[in-house]
Amino acid sequence: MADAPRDTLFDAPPMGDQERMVEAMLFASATPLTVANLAARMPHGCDPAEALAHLRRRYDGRGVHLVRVGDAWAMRTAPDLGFLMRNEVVETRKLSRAAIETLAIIAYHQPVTRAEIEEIRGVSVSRGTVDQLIELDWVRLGRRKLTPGRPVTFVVTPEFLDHFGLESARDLPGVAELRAAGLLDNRPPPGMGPALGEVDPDDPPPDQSELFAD
Amino acid sequence: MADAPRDTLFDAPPMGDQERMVEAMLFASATPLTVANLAARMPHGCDPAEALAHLRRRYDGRGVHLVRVGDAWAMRTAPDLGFLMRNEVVETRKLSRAAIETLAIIAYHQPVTRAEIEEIRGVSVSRGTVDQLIELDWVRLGRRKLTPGRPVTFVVTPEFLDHFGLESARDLPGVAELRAAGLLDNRPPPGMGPALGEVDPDDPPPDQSELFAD
Amino acid sequence: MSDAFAEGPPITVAARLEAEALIVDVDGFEGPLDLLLTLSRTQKVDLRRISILQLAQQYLGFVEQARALRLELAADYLVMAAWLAYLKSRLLLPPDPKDDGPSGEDLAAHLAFQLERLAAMRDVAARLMARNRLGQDIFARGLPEDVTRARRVQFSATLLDLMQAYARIRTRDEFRPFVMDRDAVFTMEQALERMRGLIGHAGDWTDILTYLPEGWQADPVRRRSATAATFAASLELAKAGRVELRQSETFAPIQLRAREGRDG
Repeated sequence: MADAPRDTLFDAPPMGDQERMVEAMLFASATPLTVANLAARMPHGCDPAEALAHLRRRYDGRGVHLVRVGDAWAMRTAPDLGFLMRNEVVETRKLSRAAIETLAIIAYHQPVTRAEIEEIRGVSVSRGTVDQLIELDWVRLGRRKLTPGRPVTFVVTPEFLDHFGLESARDLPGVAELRAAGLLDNRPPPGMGPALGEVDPDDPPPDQSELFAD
Repeated sequence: MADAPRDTLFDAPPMGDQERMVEAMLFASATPLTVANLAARMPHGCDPAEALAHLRRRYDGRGVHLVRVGDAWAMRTAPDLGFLMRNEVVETRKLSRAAIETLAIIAYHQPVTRAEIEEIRGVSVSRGTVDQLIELDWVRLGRRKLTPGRPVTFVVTPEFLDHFGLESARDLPGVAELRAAGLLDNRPPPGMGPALGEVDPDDPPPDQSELFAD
Repeated sequence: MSDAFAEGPPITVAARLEAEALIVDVDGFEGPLDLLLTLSRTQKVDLRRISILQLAQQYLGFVEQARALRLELAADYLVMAAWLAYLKSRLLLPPDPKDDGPSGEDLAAHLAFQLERLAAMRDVAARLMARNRLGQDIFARGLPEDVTRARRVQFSATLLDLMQAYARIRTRDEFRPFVMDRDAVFTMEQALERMRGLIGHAGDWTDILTYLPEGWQADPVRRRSATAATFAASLELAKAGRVELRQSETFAPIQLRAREGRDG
């Protein structure tokens, strides 16, 4: 089946198979397909127009419809089920560098105070950054520190673990492990001198025991 | 219909309608959805698991199938029709032999540490190999091993299962035979002390802050 | 590898053909285990019934051949050769009753297991890659439904982003421009400054250690720095002809006195 039996002397496949073919093509295509588009991809002698007619009847009343768009065809979910697709439209934006760094520090050092985050990052952390992480449900308030001033601490949430596919924050690898696994970007940020984690290519990769020598 | 009849006092919709809903949601989504994902969007009292069973039978033998991917479900074109979708083929970077073998070892031996991968392949895992697999979303970090040193482990992801058309890691080709033949056992070399990557067992496992102090 | 040929003595066609019969292309192998697996195939038996003794012989022959051709073998190939030579002797000699280590048979069985396991992983890797794959043979919905109601902004970040962000922060210090942390360093300039002010009063021989500044004597780190700076400054002053230095014997205190006070 891997070879399309195009231009063979054999008969066209049975209509049931032609219907399957049209169904698969319309499903996988990002744009509506014309009869000519379909015919061009199908084995010689097929009749996509007839297959479309069968397919349209088959999907009649289902959760998905075969609809005509200009002179092309596409599959669309039934209009009455639109309410189910409400969550489908999510605009995905990348977290800002400040946010991802703050999140990383909280994950690696939790419970951690704002002052500690600022000390590690070396810059102040705006209120909005932590608020955003809390709103995303990735960070929550932990217990207060027993130090003077009793500052609040931040910890990561189960939603955070879920999003990042972690069983626990303890599963996050240390910097030495990151480097050994080649997960550190070798290009230094602009103006930062020698490359991060760059080593002599002849340097043998560290063995396991070195990996954990912190 | 614009308002989802959630939390109403009415009965759940008939199974035929539930099936349509599940069909529409799975159709609209390019990524697999879990029963919980489906239930969250359906009216109160629905049984998406049963609807899925009906739907799966309905698509049996069609050009598009309902497939299981780990805990989730997705609609996918039938494998025998791949030849029609040449236009849709996503060009993927060719994986190196080392990357392919590393992927197989992670899939069959998961959760597996880097040292174990190296022991099986007999060579060190080069930087970037695991990185590449993580970037492809086929491999992620698993739970740390409870052996001394608490090394990180690697496991395969639902995206891996989806990509290779596997319902679960139990469906990996030949996995039962390999297990029966003892080839998935972690067998330390005879006479060797602790296995590779293990350290002094008296050494207490480092706590989080020590682990990450680089 | 081609360089190795170029540097060696000229090789006759016959010798080269002979060498090729042994496939001495180490570059083609992913480590000694891979090479062993390839060599084991020439035995044409089930891996479970392979003769490890014969395999060790083949491997050692390969290494010999590579040496004769002056090919540079990576260290791990040589380590494996040494280990196989040892294994060979264990398999050939009667067991030493005083030795409680693993027997030659145990070691050979484990090597056979490793080879079988690697072969099995190779095999399943190939089977895995030959499966119908998403985006190649099986396809997802080409046009995920775009329903424009209830637009929600979702922020995304991957685990890789998170780990790289953390690594970036934690390694930032390693890569800042090199600056000495100066709070424990007493510079020679500071020592010179200090001593210039004091030597005018030093008509007699005095131990240079008495010139150490206040607060730099207790902490060993600070004391070391101040001592070094003071010593260097003393040499500098002696060179300028302003002081004389003496030391009665090795490791004895170094003493200093002003020349001006005496001469002038």
